[in-house]
Amino acid sequence: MSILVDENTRVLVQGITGREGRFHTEQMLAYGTKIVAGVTPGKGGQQVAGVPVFDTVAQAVAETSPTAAMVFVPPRFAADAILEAADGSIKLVICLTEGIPVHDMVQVRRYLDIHAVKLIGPNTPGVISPGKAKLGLMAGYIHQPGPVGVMSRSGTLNYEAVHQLSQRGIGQSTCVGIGGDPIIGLSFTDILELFAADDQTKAVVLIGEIGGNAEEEAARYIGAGFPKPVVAFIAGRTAPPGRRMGHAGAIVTGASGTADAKIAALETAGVKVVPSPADIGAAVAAVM
Amino acid sequence: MSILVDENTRVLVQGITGREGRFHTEQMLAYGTKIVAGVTPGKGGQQVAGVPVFDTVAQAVAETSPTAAMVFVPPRFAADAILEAADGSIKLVICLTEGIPVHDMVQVRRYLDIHAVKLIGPNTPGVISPGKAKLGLMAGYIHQPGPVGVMSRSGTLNYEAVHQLSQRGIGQSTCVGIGGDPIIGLSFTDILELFAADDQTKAVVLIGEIGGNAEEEAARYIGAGFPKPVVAFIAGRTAPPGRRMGHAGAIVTGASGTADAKIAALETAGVKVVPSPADIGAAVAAVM
Amino acid sequence: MNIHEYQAKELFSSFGIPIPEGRVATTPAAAEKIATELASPVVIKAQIHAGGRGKAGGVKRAASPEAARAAAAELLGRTLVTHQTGPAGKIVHKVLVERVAAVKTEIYLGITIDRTQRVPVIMASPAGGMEIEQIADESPDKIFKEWIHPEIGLRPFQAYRLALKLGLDAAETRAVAQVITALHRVFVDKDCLLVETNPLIIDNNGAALALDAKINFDDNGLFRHPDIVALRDPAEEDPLESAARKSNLNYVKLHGNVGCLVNGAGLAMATMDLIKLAGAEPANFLDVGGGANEDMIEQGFSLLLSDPDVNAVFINIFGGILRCDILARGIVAAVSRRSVDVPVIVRLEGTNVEQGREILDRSGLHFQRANDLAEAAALIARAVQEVAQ
Amino acid sequence: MNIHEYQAKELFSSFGIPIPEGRVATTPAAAEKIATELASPVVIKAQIHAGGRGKAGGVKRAASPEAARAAAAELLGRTLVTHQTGPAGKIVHKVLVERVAAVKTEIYLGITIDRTQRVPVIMASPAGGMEIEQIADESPDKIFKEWIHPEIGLRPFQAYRLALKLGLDAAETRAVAQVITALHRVFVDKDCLLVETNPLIIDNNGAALALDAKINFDDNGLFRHPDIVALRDPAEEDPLESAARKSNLNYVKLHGNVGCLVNGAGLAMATMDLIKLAGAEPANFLDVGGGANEDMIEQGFSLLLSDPDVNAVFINIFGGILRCDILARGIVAAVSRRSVDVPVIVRLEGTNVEQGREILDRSGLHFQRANDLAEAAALIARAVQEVAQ
Repeated sequence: MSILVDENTRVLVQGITGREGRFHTEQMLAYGTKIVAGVTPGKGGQQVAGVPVFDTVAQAVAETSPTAAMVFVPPRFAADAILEAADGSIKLVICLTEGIPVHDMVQVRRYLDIHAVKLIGPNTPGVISPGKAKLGLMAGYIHQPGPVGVMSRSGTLNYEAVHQLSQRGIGQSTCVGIGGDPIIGLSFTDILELFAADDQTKAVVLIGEIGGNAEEEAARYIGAGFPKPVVAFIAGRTAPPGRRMGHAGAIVTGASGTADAKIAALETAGVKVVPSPADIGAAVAAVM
Repeated sequence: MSILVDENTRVLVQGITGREGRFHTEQMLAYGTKIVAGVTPGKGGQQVAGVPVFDTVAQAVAETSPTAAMVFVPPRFAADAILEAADGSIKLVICLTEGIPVHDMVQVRRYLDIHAVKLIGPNTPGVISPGKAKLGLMAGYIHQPGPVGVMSRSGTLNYEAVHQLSQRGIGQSTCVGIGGDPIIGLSFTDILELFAADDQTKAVVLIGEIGGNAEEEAARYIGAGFPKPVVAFIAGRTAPPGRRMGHAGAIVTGASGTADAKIAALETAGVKVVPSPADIGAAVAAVM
Repeated sequence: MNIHEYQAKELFSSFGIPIPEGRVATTPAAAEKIATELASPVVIKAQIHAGGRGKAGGVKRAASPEAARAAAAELLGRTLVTHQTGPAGKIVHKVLVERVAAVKTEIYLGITIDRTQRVPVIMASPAGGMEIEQIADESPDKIFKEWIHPEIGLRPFQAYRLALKLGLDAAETRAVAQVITALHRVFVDKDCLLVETNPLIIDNNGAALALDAKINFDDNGLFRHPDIVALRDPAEEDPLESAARKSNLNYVKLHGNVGCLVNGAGLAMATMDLIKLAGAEPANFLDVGGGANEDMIEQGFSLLLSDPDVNAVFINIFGGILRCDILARGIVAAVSRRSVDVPVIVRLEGTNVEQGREILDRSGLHFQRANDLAEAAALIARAVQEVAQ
Repeated sequence: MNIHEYQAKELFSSFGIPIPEGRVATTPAAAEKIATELASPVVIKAQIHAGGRGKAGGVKRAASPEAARAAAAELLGRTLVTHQTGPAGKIVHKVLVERVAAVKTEIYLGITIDRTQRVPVIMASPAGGMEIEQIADESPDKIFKEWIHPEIGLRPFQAYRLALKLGLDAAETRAVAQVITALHRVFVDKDCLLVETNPLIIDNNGAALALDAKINFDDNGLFRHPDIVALRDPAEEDPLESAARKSNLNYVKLHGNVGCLVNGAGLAMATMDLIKLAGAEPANFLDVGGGANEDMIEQGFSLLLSDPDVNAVFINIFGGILRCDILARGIVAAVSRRSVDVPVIVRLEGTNVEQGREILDRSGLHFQRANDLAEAAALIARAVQEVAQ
């Protein structure tokens, strides 16, 4: 198995004619991802790497029946693109765009909840089920199919963890970047639920960072009986408090968002937390 | 049985200290309705006819656990009152207020749908299950317990129908005014579903009027196999087209909203439609 | 509440919707001056609260300022009868003088509340210039719709998706999408029941322009919009209906001779049906509403009596919110001020009915009491026959 | 983005929130003039982008215009160190001179996004004048909250319900509910991450008055608000950080000596952690982001080299959106413009890594290649030791 995406996922790329949309469409096609349509308003009728482009999601849905949408459009139009995908009854949306206003996301997230649409991101590298489908920006070659589920708030740290696993010959079931913004779609806890039910996944890597309380929530969920071993790393232990470190997510506010609080919560839940980002691979090898 | 309200319904009256709220609270108490609390901002701590008054719905809910709310507040505050009741997890709201802006009701209705709250009205005389509970403005004495469910868009026509039934010794299970506004809560169809499942109800009276298409929808539902006899009257056969006749609901627009279209649809569905409002009682007696 | 086309256009313009250059005139000289300033052929449009003005001769073209003056002279003061005015028509007090636009494409755009979906619906059609009912009849496949999700409002993708269906080029599509977004803001911000531009045109330069504008406001929302209330034109209203509105009564003048005073719109309509079935014609629709007080009842009853067409009155009250004692006091107050020389039939039932009957009985008013609707119908039939004799 | 208290107050005022009478001054003479005009005891408040000014001596009372002049003279040009400024402190360039209010009650009001509930949350406390963290620590039962339903926004009943918990009288409760509603409008209309007034006071007349105002805007929403962007005060920003922001780089100056250039905030933080574990201190946080182009990389690398504290550089890139070839070209461009006399450690992986390595290899730049993080850590430790010798 694997979670969220696989070889049957039919992908719609929103913003396919932009620089990044085009580049990554080619990369994903090369990986074997089934991209069935693209959307860019005003560019209907064109093709990108052989993929037909439509003006609206509604047209793309009518013609190509996609099951997942990827949003590559600029920040000021991204909320609208997510809503258009949801309006088109696409039940999984992966939004890669960074820099969407948080008030837009408040509205979007609520609308998606009401309409039972799953969102990954925004500000995520996407999702990959190695060997089956890549719906994201990650370099495909660093991944191998295998038994470890990987999830993180950070994109590049996710790659780092995967790279260390693959170097040791440990493959991945699905790797999910949940996104670094204050308001995102699926949380660590939501992904853990999916990994719990996935036969292929035998262990999970959680890459957290300071700010918010997604890691604390995940720790509570794991502590309540998550059936598989979990290895974690929390970035930002040495970040000075009160400074904004890139992700809106990484503002340390109050005790609950600190690296120490997160590490303590995870360790209490039985998670193996490694102190250095260089140690993730070794720690997973030890629990397999 | 009966539908929506009965002797166990615990009622919260919003706007209880106003002239109408106070008068009808006394009337409903006299009828035997279980009114457990009232709300008027700024009047918390007072009593109305022995009923404790709170400043907020939240306080009233915490202290008295109401199961239904009645909204008597003026039009410009009524939408807020309905939302406050819903926010207080009260799952049945009866809004008697006439004159609420329709854009307010668009928002309210959507919010109630999301949160699974049943609304009767606005601009309704309310609901009565004779002998059990009266949550409305209707004169209690014209009602008798019995086997006929009555529902209408108009308040006074509802009374008229009930009066004719009681004069003939035919009692009512529950009488519901669904409200005369363009956007209301439960529709004829929703009420029919409840009557269909209610043992006490053996026949239904539907009082419609020109405008909208609530009667056409009800006709479709009845035609699809409603298990009990239905008698109907449609007001406004002689209304000139294109004039606004009081209810925002009663604007005749296009063919679908005309009395003739509604009557035809109902008759096709097997409903006995009477031409004169004076004939309702007799027609019901004939089908019982 | 309705407003004039020129007022609706000014409102459109304040929301960023392009409208033709023009101004309103109340005299032929003013119309000539405007045409001179515009230095262009103009169109002169009668400003009355009714559609169908074009077919009724209420819209004229003028190639010169002199022709504009003549056209305005012809329209101002004239009574215009359209399919929406009723046979009495409406007097033209103002004309709108506008620069003639070069029409490339005509589009219909309208927003209203869809009662079935319970949300606003935006309708667009490439068959602009026709009535929407006519389009719906003749080419329903040419009406496109977008429903608004109230929890997020109109979104750009919807405006674009709708505009795209009109078969325009890319720039025109964007222009129309912008107009759709702005129209929706008018609709929501101003508590409208209907916002319409028909036609919205694309001119020779590819620009969108609202050649017509129609807005119907929700009376219930007017308390939020003093600016809109200020646009009310009393000249457009029936004097009796205006008087009724001031008393918060819902009154519509009709063409029969049996006046009726009823509580509740449904019962009022049913009462009209009953009068017709009894062989008479209602003189009016009058719903005194649930919240009526003594004063309002008095006003309402006086209103009926002041209508010279009325030669019988039927008071049909089923007390609920409106208590029968209040009704009775209002009737008595009205009667104490003026003589009543037409037969009055009263049917009273509901809340506080005993007190109400007692008050009427002691009032000295001569009336015929009906115990139910069947009796009332019989009494009306008799009264009408007597009057006819 | 942050703004000054006086700017936030002006914004509050434009949304109908009452603020004390006052103006901003940049000279002692101007402060004296304002105090004279106010004809009242005044409070002089240093305008810097940091909380904790009161405890740091940045807020002074003055009973006379002369005293106002003296207080302003003392504050203007002075470097203020609060718990939020860092040890370097901030120079005071402006003071706000305000009429002293008669405080009856102090209230805390704040709005932010609750990340767990994913909606805005409004917080109120009768323990005004204290930091919200301190209230949360010392009397959590005195913080009351209302969460906003995004599908309907803040509703009057919520503002009233929240205000009611503050233990005020009826008129004061209504006044505070109005301020809550207006604050929420600021929060939503202006794309804020935080809106706070602490304290909001009730004065001797029972009126509400925002004695303090703090707003933090969502940088991502600024494109909608040119009026807010215009309020930016460059004097409040670190010059290196400003330069970085202009290049769309996310740069934070720190106190160590190993400069680092990383893509992705998470990896950047992890890189800092790694540097610390290797026994060194990071000189900065620098996330070049996913959308970086050659220019941005060149700017970022130049920025590091221009920091005199930096005596080693670690470039840690895992290419995803940012392709390794683009990174390499940016580095090469920067190096071609200036000499590099500190050790540079490069760890490159991910999209187009082969091209990236090739470009760097042919660049003539002397650098040490790390094949993974463990190797990188070892190289950093060695570099730091060599520099220390």
